[in-house]
Amino acid sequence: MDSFIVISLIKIFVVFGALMTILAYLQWVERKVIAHIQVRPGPYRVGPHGLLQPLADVIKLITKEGLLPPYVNKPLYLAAPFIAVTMALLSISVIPFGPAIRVAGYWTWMQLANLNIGVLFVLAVSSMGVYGIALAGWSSNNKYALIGGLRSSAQMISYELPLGLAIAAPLLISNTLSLRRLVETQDGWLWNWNLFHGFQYVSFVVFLIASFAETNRIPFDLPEAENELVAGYHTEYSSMKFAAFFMAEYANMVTVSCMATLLFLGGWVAPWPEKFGSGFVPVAVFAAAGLIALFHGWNAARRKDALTFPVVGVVFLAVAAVFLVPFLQNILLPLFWFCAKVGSLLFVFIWIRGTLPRFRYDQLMAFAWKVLFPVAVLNLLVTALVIAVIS
Amino acid sequence: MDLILFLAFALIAVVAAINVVVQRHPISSAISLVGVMGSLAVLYLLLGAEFIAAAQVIVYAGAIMVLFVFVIMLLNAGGEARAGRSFVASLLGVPALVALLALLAFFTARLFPSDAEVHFGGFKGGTPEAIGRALFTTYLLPFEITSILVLIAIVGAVVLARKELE
Amino acid sequence: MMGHIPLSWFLMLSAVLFTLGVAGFIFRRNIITMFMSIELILNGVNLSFITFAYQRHQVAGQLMVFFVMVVAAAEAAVGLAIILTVFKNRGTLNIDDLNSMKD
Amino acid sequence: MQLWLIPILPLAGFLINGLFGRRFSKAAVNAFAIGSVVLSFLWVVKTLAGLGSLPYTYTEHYFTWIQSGSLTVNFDFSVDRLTAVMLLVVTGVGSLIHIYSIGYMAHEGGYYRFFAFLNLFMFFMLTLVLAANYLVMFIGWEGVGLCSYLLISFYFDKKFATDAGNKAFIVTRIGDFGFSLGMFLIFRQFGSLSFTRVFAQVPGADVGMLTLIGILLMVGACGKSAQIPLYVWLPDAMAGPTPVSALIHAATMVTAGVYMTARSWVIYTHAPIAMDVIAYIGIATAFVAATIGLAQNDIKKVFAYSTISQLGYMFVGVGCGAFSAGIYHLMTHAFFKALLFLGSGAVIHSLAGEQDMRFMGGLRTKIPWTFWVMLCASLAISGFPLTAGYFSKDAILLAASQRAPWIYWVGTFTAGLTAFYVFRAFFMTFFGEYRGKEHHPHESPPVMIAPLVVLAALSLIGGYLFKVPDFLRGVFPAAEVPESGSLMAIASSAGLIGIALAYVMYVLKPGIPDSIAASARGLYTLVYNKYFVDEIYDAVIVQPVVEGSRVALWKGADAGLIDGIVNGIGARCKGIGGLLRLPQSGNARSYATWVAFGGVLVICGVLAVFLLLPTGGVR
Repeated sequence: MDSFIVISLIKIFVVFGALMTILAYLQWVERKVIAHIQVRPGPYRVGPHGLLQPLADVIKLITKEGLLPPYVNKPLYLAAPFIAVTMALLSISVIPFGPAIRVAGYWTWMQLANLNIGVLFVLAVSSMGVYGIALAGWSSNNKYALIGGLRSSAQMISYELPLGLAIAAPLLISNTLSLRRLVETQDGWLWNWNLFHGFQYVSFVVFLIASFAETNRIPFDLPEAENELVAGYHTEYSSMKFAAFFMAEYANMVTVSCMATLLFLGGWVAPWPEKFGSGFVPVAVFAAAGLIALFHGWNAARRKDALTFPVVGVVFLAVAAVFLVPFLQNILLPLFWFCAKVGSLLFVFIWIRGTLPRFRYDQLMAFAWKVLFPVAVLNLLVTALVIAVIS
Repeated sequence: MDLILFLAFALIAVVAAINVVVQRHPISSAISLVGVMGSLAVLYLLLGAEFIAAAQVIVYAGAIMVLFVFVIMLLNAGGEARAGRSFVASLLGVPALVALLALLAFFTARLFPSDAEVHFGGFKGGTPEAIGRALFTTYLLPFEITSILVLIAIVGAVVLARKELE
Repeated sequence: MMGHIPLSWFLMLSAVLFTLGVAGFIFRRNIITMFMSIELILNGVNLSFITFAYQRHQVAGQLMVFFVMVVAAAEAAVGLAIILTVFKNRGTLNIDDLNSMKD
Repeated sequence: MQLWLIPILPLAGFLINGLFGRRFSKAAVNAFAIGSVVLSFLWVVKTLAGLGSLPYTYTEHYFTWIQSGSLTVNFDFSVDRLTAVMLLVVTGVGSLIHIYSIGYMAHEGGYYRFFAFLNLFMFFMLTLVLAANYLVMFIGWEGVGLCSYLLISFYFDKKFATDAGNKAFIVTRIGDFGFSLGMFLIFRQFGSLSFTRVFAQVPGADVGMLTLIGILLMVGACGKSAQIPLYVWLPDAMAGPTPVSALIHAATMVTAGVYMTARSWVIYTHAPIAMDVIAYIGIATAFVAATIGLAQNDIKKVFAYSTISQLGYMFVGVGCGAFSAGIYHLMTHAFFKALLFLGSGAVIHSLAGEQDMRFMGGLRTKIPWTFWVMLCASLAISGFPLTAGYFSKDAILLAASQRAPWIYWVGTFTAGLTAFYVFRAFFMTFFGEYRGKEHHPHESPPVMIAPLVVLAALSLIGGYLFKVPDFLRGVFPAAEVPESGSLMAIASSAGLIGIALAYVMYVLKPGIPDSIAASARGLYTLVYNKYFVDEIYDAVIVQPVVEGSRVALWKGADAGLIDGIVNGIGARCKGIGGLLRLPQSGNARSYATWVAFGGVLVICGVLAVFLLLPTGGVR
């Protein structure tokens, strides 16, 4: 019992620390990717290739003055970012990153808490996330913020339905609500994944679109549409409170990417069994990355690169070497595949942001109710019918 | 452990419920009500109703209350004005409430002696599978009827909230 | 039996929530708050249902709660639509001002 | 054999004329109405020809009409020899009367309505006749009653017509009530209403129950066939158009009671008391109606009472076990009575609506065709040897002599009376001087005369043509009718004496009747006023009911009690409402408080119950 608590505490710290870092660097990645899409370098000043930019941002946000505007509803104004970030981080707790592993003689899962209704938990928590935004918009006593909050609540209620329906279809195929079992049913080959196994392309797409709306990302970022609403619901927020909203948004992105991975892409499962050599993919990837970095360091385009690229290359090679250590492989391989899948989805999020314009509000609603919802219902019906016929 | 959980969340529930009643602004009441529902969800988990707990959060806290908050924000009505209390309400209401609570408490204490106890895991019948099985076999007719009810509610809400056509 | 909770405590809590809901319904003037008080009452009753389901080891009580939720959702949709319409026509949410049925 | 076509054709005629007849020309109405009935007649002929000698009952099942518990009622039609006779009479005479109506109704309003109702009547009558169980028969039974009501009240703008319709409907309703009760008893006793099933079970059944059933059915027959004590509606029914009187109130509908009784012969042969009752009622009706007929001046009333009297004969025949004789007389009576009515209709038609015989006379030369056909009919009804009535009436009287001699003697005397009053009417109409107003009587159009001639022929030779007793020998048990020449001679001579007497009194010495009437003033007044039966009914039944309704039910129960209660409730409600208005503050929260308060009370009540219980709680 005690060891359970200790292990849980350790896991919480590890996951929380990693998540915070990832969230901070996700910001950097996003800026970089969009910058490259727009053919510009992006953050470049702080650290090599702006690698220390997140750190600088964090310091800036912490040290900034926390401005409390007059005429706000103080308790709610203060509670709103807290609610938002709490709900965003809460759902991470049930997401499994990998299978059970043995660390220092203890078997444990790479998951903070296992619920046999994990999917429902994630849905529940994400549905609570809207309060943070709505309350922020309302308590700011600012009409832009209020409109942002209204939009957000309407949008999230509307898109929760197709989201839930899209989730239901893979759940039907896997016949469980436990996130662990969900992954276990997709073990083996690529075509065992729910996406391919159950022909869930439609619900995957619906899920992705709805999760864009749920996370208020472009093209559904109506609640914070800069050119209409200044900054939407967080117009009146500054410093850490503003950072909290930011963090919540990125945490939500991570959550939905994790969910998509677990539901459709087989979670931490490799695309093909290890005996066919999937275990060497990370080594190859990191080694190749390291070699490329070394090559670029050799033919440095800029003066600084001659120093930084070889360092990065050596780090990559070291990571590749780590993946060769047999007893670490059990831990790292699932993690690698999980991160790879989640990372790809996050890249899609950023990619879309750099590509698509924003919807108009009525289009957004019409799209949810007249396109996405019927499609999701139809997909669920067909899936259920097929399952009923087959079994 | 169970006792601590119960006491903590019962306390939250009671305090939040009192807050629902005494808060002057509806949105504060609404947030407090969400608090009540959240803590009740935890208690439901304690009682082995895991699906209902999730549904409580998703449906009640996540959908119904969001709707309330949405409407409150949309109308942006201010706090309640302090007006003279209804004569009947204060004359009958307070004693009636006190009597109601006392009676309910008495009832409960009398009908359920303290030897009946609750501990987490004492009842495992509330899984989604069990609920679904009951819902689609024994309770299929009520289920279908509620679906019709919901359809009617959708139509009704649309008709009521629709803009008058010129 | 350390850590076990008397069943009646749940029912007491349910009674308290119910009574608070009734109190809110009686003493508040804002229709929306009154409406939320009804939800509070329903939640109090739901807790009783779940408790009885635990006591009887029957899933029926939980199903009742499920149905209550569905009905509450329908009720909220229609009720809020009515409130919107009332506000649109009367410009007030104060129940004491909505007394045109009196005369 | 598509029996259903027989009633459906008139129904189609009814629907077409009833729905669209208003826009049709008279020719179109004629085409549909008469065409449907004639087609129906032809279909009957074809069907019967196809069925041959009908050694057994031919049944057609259409659908299960009622299925409720042990009660199963099929919608079945069946044909046996009895039905065949009835079908031919109904459709044959019906067709002739339809044709006659073209001429008679030519100048009347509501032309299409008349024919629609007539067709509807044909539909119901044929349903009645074809029915294979009591309930389907009851449809027809009630339907013809309805049509009778509709057609008696045809001149609905005349009060006496609507009154007569109401009277007919209400009085026959009493009989129908008896029929219904009989039907219920049949179902209770035999578990079925189908003729074949019921009759198969009759031989073993309780005689008392059978007697009760028989008498109840007879009550129905009395209502429909205008027997004592329910005969009073028939004379008034003459308020309808004359073809209606001929078709419904002489030839077909009123014989439904006789038909139903004959149809139920199995029950009656096992219930001799019921049969006796029928015979007694029949002979009493025959005699009473004949005496009333002696003093009537309205030509249609004379024939109406004559009809009642002849129906009494049929009842005597049925009641004496001579079912085939009863049906035989039913058929011949249909011929000559329809002819009498139609002939009187022709007379009335030629006199522009005059019905009182005191204003007729000497029409022999003016409307010769009518004169001759009426002569045939009068001879037939008087039982003049070798006419149709001679055979059938003698068959009944012979059967009666077998049963009880006094019935024979009363019947024979009545036959004499019949001959007398019929020829009284005949002589008053056609002989002597014309006593009417300035008017030129004219012969009826050929379309009216032609059916009369057919019927006259049938009245004369129908007895030979259709030897009904022989035809029905297989259907009914053979009645042992002795070939007694002396009895037949007595019966025939009674008729001849009656004719002679009438000739003496109304042609040779027209003063005699008045002097007789003067010398026997009391008796004459009694007979002239139909024994004051209507007045007695009025005083004994109608007035008490009306007055009782007025005083006890209306003034007392309705106005006093019920209105008092209602008004009192209203007043109390108002008072209590005034009190209840006080808490109705229009304040939703106070309502909520009341609800909460009520909830507390309910819990208190439940708590009290629990505290009183010894166990003190739910386990």
